[in-house]
Amino acid sequence: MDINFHSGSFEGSFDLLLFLVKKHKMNPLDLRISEITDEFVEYVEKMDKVDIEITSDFILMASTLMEIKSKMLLNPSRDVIERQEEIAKQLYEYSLLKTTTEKVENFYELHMKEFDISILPSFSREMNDSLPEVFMKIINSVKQEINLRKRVYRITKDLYSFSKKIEMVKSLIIKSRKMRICDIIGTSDDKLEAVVTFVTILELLRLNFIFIDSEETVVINEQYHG
Amino acid sequence: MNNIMAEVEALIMSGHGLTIQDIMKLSERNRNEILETVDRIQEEYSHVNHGVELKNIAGKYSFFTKSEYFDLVSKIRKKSVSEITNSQMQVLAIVAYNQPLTLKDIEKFRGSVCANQIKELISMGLMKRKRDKTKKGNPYIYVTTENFLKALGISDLSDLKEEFVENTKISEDVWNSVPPES
Amino acid sequence: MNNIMAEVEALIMSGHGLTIQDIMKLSERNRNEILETVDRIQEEYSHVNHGVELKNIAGKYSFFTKSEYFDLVSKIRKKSVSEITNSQMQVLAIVAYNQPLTLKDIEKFRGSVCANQIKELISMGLMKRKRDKTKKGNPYIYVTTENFLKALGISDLSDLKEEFVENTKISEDVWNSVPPES
Repeated sequence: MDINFHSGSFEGSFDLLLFLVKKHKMNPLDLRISEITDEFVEYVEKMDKVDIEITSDFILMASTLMEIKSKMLLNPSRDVIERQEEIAKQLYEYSLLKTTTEKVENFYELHMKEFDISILPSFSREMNDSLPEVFMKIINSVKQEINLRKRVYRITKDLYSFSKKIEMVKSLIIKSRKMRICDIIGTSDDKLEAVVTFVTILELLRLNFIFIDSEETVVINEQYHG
Repeated sequence: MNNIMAEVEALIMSGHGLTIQDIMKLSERNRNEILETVDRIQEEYSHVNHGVELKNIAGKYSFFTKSEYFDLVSKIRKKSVSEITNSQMQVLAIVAYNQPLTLKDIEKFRGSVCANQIKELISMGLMKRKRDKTKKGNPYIYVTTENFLKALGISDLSDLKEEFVENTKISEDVWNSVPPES
Repeated sequence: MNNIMAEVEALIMSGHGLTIQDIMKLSERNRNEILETVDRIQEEYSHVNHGVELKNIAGKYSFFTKSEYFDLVSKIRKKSVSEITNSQMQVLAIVAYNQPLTLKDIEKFRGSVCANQIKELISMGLMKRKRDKTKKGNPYIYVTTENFLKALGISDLSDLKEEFVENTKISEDVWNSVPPES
């Protein structure tokens, strides 16, 4: 692997140092300065000397490395070893920061591309007494009725009074105590009246005058009527 | 190279009801490819190891949890349709069968105020408010949403709805005969 | 008899992030059964035929569309993007790795001031400031939030550390020799 000599390839001296350590398959904490100093210096010599602030950081590190290398070769004193260890520790921390930052960035960018999923439930056919099921039953009854009436289609100008209809349906139910929804709607003469009858059933349901049992039958609410 | 099954699955799972045309356009695939893929996905999810299934409701494809897991799933769904109150259900029924309706129409029909019920139904995504561009002043009108159909799991309400809306417009006189207070 | 894989799938798909405990309670199954099932589901959805996958984010399980379908899915779904700058990322990494840290600690690590970055990260909900009750004077300390895990889509902070150990092959000994304070 060749070093890319363009400026900006490395963010700072530790970046280059880390690159060389990895290239030589060293652990940052086991840094052996003598093995990488030459390459480091070679890089700094070929660097663009445009940004003084950045290049001075590299030059300072290069001179530190050269000094430690020469002392290591001549006389590896306790002091020099400690200086190498200090740089190793800093390099290790730098590598930790760099890798963790990369991880944070990668996870963030990946997760930005993921959308959460949420799925609606389907209703069970066996559901009893709950309102949607009641609603479904009414819908089905009305649908049956409509289909029935499709065949004998006629138009009427008659008006159906809602209040009259309520009284009519009420008395029907009081008389029989229990009726199939389609039978109630079946008392209507045309579609328009069927709608009014349907809404009447809704209204009586709302008033708790009646309830719907599991057989799609309208049952008078005995509690309500004493 | 993307996998067509995965593509269609990702689209349907993240969309809220897509037609075959929608999926064709989005994935830039032809009709046969999409139809075949939808079939394959439907078949796969029909397996007992899956708790969700791909359904076609009113021409739109969506995933739903299977009905046998309704009881289980409804434990986590706080605001599910099963928790709609009686009065909300009534408003919903009135709107479903007579839409579009103005607030005044709904209240006249019901015989009592229902602004609160409407607000909650809208927040649950079962109803929505639009402007009636055909009337002067563009008044607000209320209609049920696709979610409403989805929530009830019915695919064929549209036929019924047309019957009512087109053929049985309730005359003003009938409206007026609704008792103001029940 | 319900199928445990289907049950857990239905629950997670319809929930908005469920913990193992949530799933245990809802399905009335024991921990091992749920853990094993979640693993099996994760494995199944990792298959290329699937466009969604099961993820553990901050301890909560949810399904997400796979990132490779981002371009496709983003045609129908919008994601609000909050740009995080390089320097903010660095501060986040420092705090995530070594928390809790004081402002001084963070600046020492980074080698430069970062009060602004911290302020912005707190306002983004990715970090928070608390009092260290164990130290005298109760100094302020900084930690990452659950939102940070959610933003990264990871289950916990160990995801950041384990990956690092694996990639750079630093031995356990070296790892343990890392000084706790810089």
